[in-house]
Amino acid sequence: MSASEEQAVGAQDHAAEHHELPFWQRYIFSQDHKVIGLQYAFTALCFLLFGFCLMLIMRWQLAFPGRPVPIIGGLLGSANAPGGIMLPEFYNQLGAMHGTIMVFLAVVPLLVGAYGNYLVPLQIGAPDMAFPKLNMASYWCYLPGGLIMLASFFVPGGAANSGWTSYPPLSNIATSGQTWWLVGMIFLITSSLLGSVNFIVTIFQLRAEGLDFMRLPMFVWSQLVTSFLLLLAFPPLEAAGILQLMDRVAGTSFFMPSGLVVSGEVLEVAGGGNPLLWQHLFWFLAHPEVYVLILPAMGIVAEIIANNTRKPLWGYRPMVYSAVFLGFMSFIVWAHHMFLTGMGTAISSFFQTTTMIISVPSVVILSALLISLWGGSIRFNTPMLFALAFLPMFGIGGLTGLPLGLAPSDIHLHDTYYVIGHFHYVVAPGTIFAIFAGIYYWFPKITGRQMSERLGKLHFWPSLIFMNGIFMPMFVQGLAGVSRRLYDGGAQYSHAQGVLHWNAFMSMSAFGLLVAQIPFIINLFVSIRWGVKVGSNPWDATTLEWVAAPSPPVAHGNFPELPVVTRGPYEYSPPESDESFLPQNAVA
Amino acid sequence: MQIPYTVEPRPDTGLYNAKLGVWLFLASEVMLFGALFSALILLRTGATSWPHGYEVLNVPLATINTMVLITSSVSMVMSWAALRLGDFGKYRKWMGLTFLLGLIFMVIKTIEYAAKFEHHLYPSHDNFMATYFTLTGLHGLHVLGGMIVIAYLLGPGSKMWMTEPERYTNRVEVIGLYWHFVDLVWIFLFPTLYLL
Amino acid sequence: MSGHSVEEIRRETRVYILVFVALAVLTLVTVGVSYLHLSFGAAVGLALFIASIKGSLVAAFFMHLISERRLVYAVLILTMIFFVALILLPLGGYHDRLG
Amino acid sequence: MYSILSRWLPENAAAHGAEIDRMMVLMHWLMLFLFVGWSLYFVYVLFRFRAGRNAQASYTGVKSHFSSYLEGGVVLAEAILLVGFAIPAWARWVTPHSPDVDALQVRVVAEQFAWNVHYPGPDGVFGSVDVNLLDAANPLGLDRQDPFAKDDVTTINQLHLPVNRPVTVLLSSKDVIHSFFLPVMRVKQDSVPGMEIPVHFVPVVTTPEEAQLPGCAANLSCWEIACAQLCGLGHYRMRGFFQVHSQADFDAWMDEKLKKLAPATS
Ligand code: HEA
Ligand code: HEA
Ligand code: CUA
Ligand SMILES: [Cu+2]
Repeated sequence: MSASEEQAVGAQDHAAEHHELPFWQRYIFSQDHKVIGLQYAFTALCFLLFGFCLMLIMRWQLAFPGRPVPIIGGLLGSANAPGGIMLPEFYNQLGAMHGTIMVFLAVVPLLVGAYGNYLVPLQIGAPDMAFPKLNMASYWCYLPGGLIMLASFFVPGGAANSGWTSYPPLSNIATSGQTWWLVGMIFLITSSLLGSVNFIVTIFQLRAEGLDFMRLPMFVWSQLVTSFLLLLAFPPLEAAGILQLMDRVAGTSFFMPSGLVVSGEVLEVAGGGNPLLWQHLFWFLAHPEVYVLILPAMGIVAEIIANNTRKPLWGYRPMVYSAVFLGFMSFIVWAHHMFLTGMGTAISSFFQTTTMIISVPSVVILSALLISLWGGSIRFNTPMLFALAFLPMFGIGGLTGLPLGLAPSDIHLHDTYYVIGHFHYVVAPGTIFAIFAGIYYWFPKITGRQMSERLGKLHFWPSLIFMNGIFMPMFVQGLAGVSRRLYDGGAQYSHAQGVLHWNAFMSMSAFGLLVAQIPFIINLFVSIRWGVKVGSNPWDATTLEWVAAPSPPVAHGNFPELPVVTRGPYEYSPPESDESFLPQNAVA
Repeated sequence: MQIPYTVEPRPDTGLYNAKLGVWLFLASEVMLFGALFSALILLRTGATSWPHGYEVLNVPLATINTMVLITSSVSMVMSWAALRLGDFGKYRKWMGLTFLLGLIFMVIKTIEYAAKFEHHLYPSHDNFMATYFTLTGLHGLHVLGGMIVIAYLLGPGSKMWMTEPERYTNRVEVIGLYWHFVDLVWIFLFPTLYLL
Repeated sequence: MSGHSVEEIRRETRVYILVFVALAVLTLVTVGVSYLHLSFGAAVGLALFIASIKGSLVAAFFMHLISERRLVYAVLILTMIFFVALILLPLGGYHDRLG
Repeated sequence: MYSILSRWLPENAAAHGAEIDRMMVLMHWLMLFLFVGWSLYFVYVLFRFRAGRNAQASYTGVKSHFSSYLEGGVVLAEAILLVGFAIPAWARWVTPHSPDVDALQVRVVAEQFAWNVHYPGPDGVFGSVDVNLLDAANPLGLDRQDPFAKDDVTTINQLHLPVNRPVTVLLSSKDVIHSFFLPVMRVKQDSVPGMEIPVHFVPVVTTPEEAQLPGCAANLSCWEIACAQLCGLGHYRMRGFFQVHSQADFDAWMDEKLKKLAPATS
């Protein structure tokens, strides 16, 4: 269709034109950011559930070492769990895959692939992402990457079993699942590069008229910073992945020092490599990656808090600057994961200092969010409950990062359950709660219907309790010195005896958490068809996705006409107006 | 609805979408090769012995290849200039030449590799050979990728010149930026691997 | 792009040829220097120095960075900072380690 | 706070341990202070500004600069902890014992899934090792032909040290990365293949009777070496024993070992 014809058609019913798209172009190989966002959302939620289930199997073993896994024990296969009793090899596979799946296949795809894709164009008043084809390609790199990871459970020796960190030489000599892991990662990295280029270009180039940077919603800012992190931090892991692939497939020794002796046999490799090289390259990604896990979550929470306190965010500018500074600093703290690899004073001082510095912007953002509550007229709907719970939960996770960031206290705490507790508080009751908050909040935008508040609260309260039930005792165990990644949860160790009884408690909480998700899953699917119908702006929000587009937004192009922005993102309860809120595109 | 700024630059950034996109992509490529250089430096610093590149590798052949790649960069910019002057015929000649030079580069590379294999020098031989094969191999893949895009632009992609000449010119500029970057990487690879 | 006159483009192409000549000469210089077998430090310094000049020429003229927009500069500066960190910090860790 | 944390922390039997524990305590005070302070505020605000009670939100919200002072305070506290405690403590931790003191040197070589301990013996010099001599009976590959090796004592999974004598553990690994963790010593150090990393500490408390082998094994009250880094399927059981003796007991133990050695070398 030529440009002039297009215009002629555009004047008529726009939607009619797109009904001609066959099913597979509309839903499978779609180039519409909204459909791609939903594809990401659905796939990633499945992975989230799957990652959780892997952990439940592990938690069974931790609570009751050596007892057959109930119900599914027989399905695990005799190579993994003869008689339903899990083998250590299998425990390690589950652990590595839980970490990998949660981080790379569930949470980041949800935050960036799903939320970012769906919301960024809508919030900046753009008809779509800048490169719709790349966007599609990004999803279609993600899915195979994920499937390769899943398939690796079925190769001889099973899936990768060297932790999500894949430290060589262990990962170099591991079974073939590790090769699959590496190939899967290369797919995922490609997907994320395509995505991040797309986001940055979209945010810089496609902002609606009048939407300058200090009028961007916090969520868009968080996506912008996140995209830069992904863009610049992932390639070094890709490089590391290529090197490890070479080590495993072509017999090189990038990570293999000379003179290795494995099970009494001298290893036949050239040697001369450096195992710490991998750690540098891995953490060069993986530290920024943890901020990829938290920044969009903070963005979601900021949107919801502004909306439900009915007042502007307090300290918008400091929050923006903090997010940018956080992103920048996150590139130069990575070796705080490596204090105990034999670091001298100079370099450890550098990394301790940067780590302490990077905690400051987090404190600023969190304080700003907390102070935003003051003077509000707070509505406690389900999205707000999850968003509020995020604050203290992230607080606990963040604060427990501090003793880890000081090298001397990290001596005792490194690689214990204290670390596991630290980061789960940030990612599970932190980020996952933000994800839940976002689902409840934007569901009406996607479907035109609201999710049930009653089921929502039934989801929230047990989840909050069980999350703490799982992760709080981890600090206790960590202080006692219980190492992570122990197949029997530390049952062999004397120093673990005093805190061992917590394992059963934590596992029970984990099973409780699973049960607590049932109302959510029911709510989600039932509301798609039977939820209460609502207007295009049920929360009386100000940002463009609510005020300039119908719910659901126009199939191709989002907006009936492109909005023109006249004011900041959070003009709630404006003093100079009688309205209770002013949409971003309201005429002055 | 049409996506804005696919052809004309956005006033405040001064860029059209694809140009910003390719620069971002190149930034990520800088980090990719940066990590590999970092690995090279670290391994060499820690190595008990490390051969001088010129003792093991074929410097004359690599010098020729450097020349080939530099020439291909010039032919690439020349093709873009021709296109901006509206001379599609000349553009095709320059771009065809670029493709050809890419091909020559790959052929020489193959000869080089074959010679190494003949002497039983594989990546597993030592870390010097490992870095040599990994870095030049990855660089070769980039050349190959560029050649595929060039072939597309000269072949089926060239139809766009008839309908949207500006956009087509932009595409050539963008692939040009990529191609020069690949040249730039080689400019650093060549001395670090072959001459030091 | 469309803003450039035919005259300007012609002038640019002459610059391209000059750059090409410079690159070719510098390539020969690096190769030539490598036959002098300088001390390792000097050889590295010189080789990287020449490579940087060549790289700058390519970036400045072929990639016309010299007349690029601020946003592109910003992206590249950011990248260079992290690039340097990625090279230097692991090396620093290597030199400042126990044992 | 120490009394709170120490409910869970293992006992401390090393000279530098108190310093680490103090850092942990100070840090947790800071964390607790921030968390409790914010939580009180949080709960109050949720109650005070709920929609039912406060129907009209305030556009400006908080005007005071209190939070800036608070943030300044956090920065200051972190800076003090960092510069005043963490960096000097780390510097002390990595500094070798002064050459004046007669530090005991022990090699510890990790492998999947055991700790090989190598004492230089009375001559104070480690005998040379060679990977080609490795076998089940000689997991270190010690070259007994080497004169320095004749008096070398080796054990598996048992680390015995005299009290109050500075010790330097020279840590290395045969295969993958392990992490040498002595909870009661506040010692943890990754053992990285291809590197030999020294760890310096001074045990100041002798292992109490009930934490000594063999009795402790039965009632699970031993002092132990734990492996803190995932190293394969046996990571969870890569457990060693660790005992601090009085100098006399240590000498007796060492003599015992040397006596056993004598027939083998003659
Ligand atoms: C989203 C993820 C996320 C986030 C945000 C963080 C944030 C931080 N992390 Fe964490 N970290 C991880 C994920 C994350 N981390 C993971 C996954 C690992 C382990 C990886 C592995 O080994 O497998 C890890 C490990 C890890 C280590 C290595 C530990 C070890 O292995 O020994 C260290 C050490 O410095 C560290 C430090 C920090 C610090 C200082 C912060 C700071 O940024 C935190 C700053 C925040 C605050 C200081 C909170 C402010 C609080 C308030 C203002 C009070 C509010 C109170 C109420 C609301 C009531 N982290
Ligand atoms: C984003 C990251 C993330 C998240 C969210 C989680 C979530 C959880 N993690 Fe995990 N974890 C890691 C990242 C994460 N983890 C990493 C990196 C490691 C280290 C691995 C290693 O050692 O290498 C680890 C390790 C780890 C361990 C330590 C294992 C060991 O050291 O041996 C444990 C132990 O309990 C654990 C438990 C849990 C639990 C109970 C949850 C729960 O919070 C999970 C809660 C999940 C849900 C509530 C999902 C609900 C899903 C739905 C509702 C979907 C609905 C679906 C549809 C509608 C289709 N994790
Ligand atoms: Cu050895 Cu874990
Ligand atoms: Cu980190």
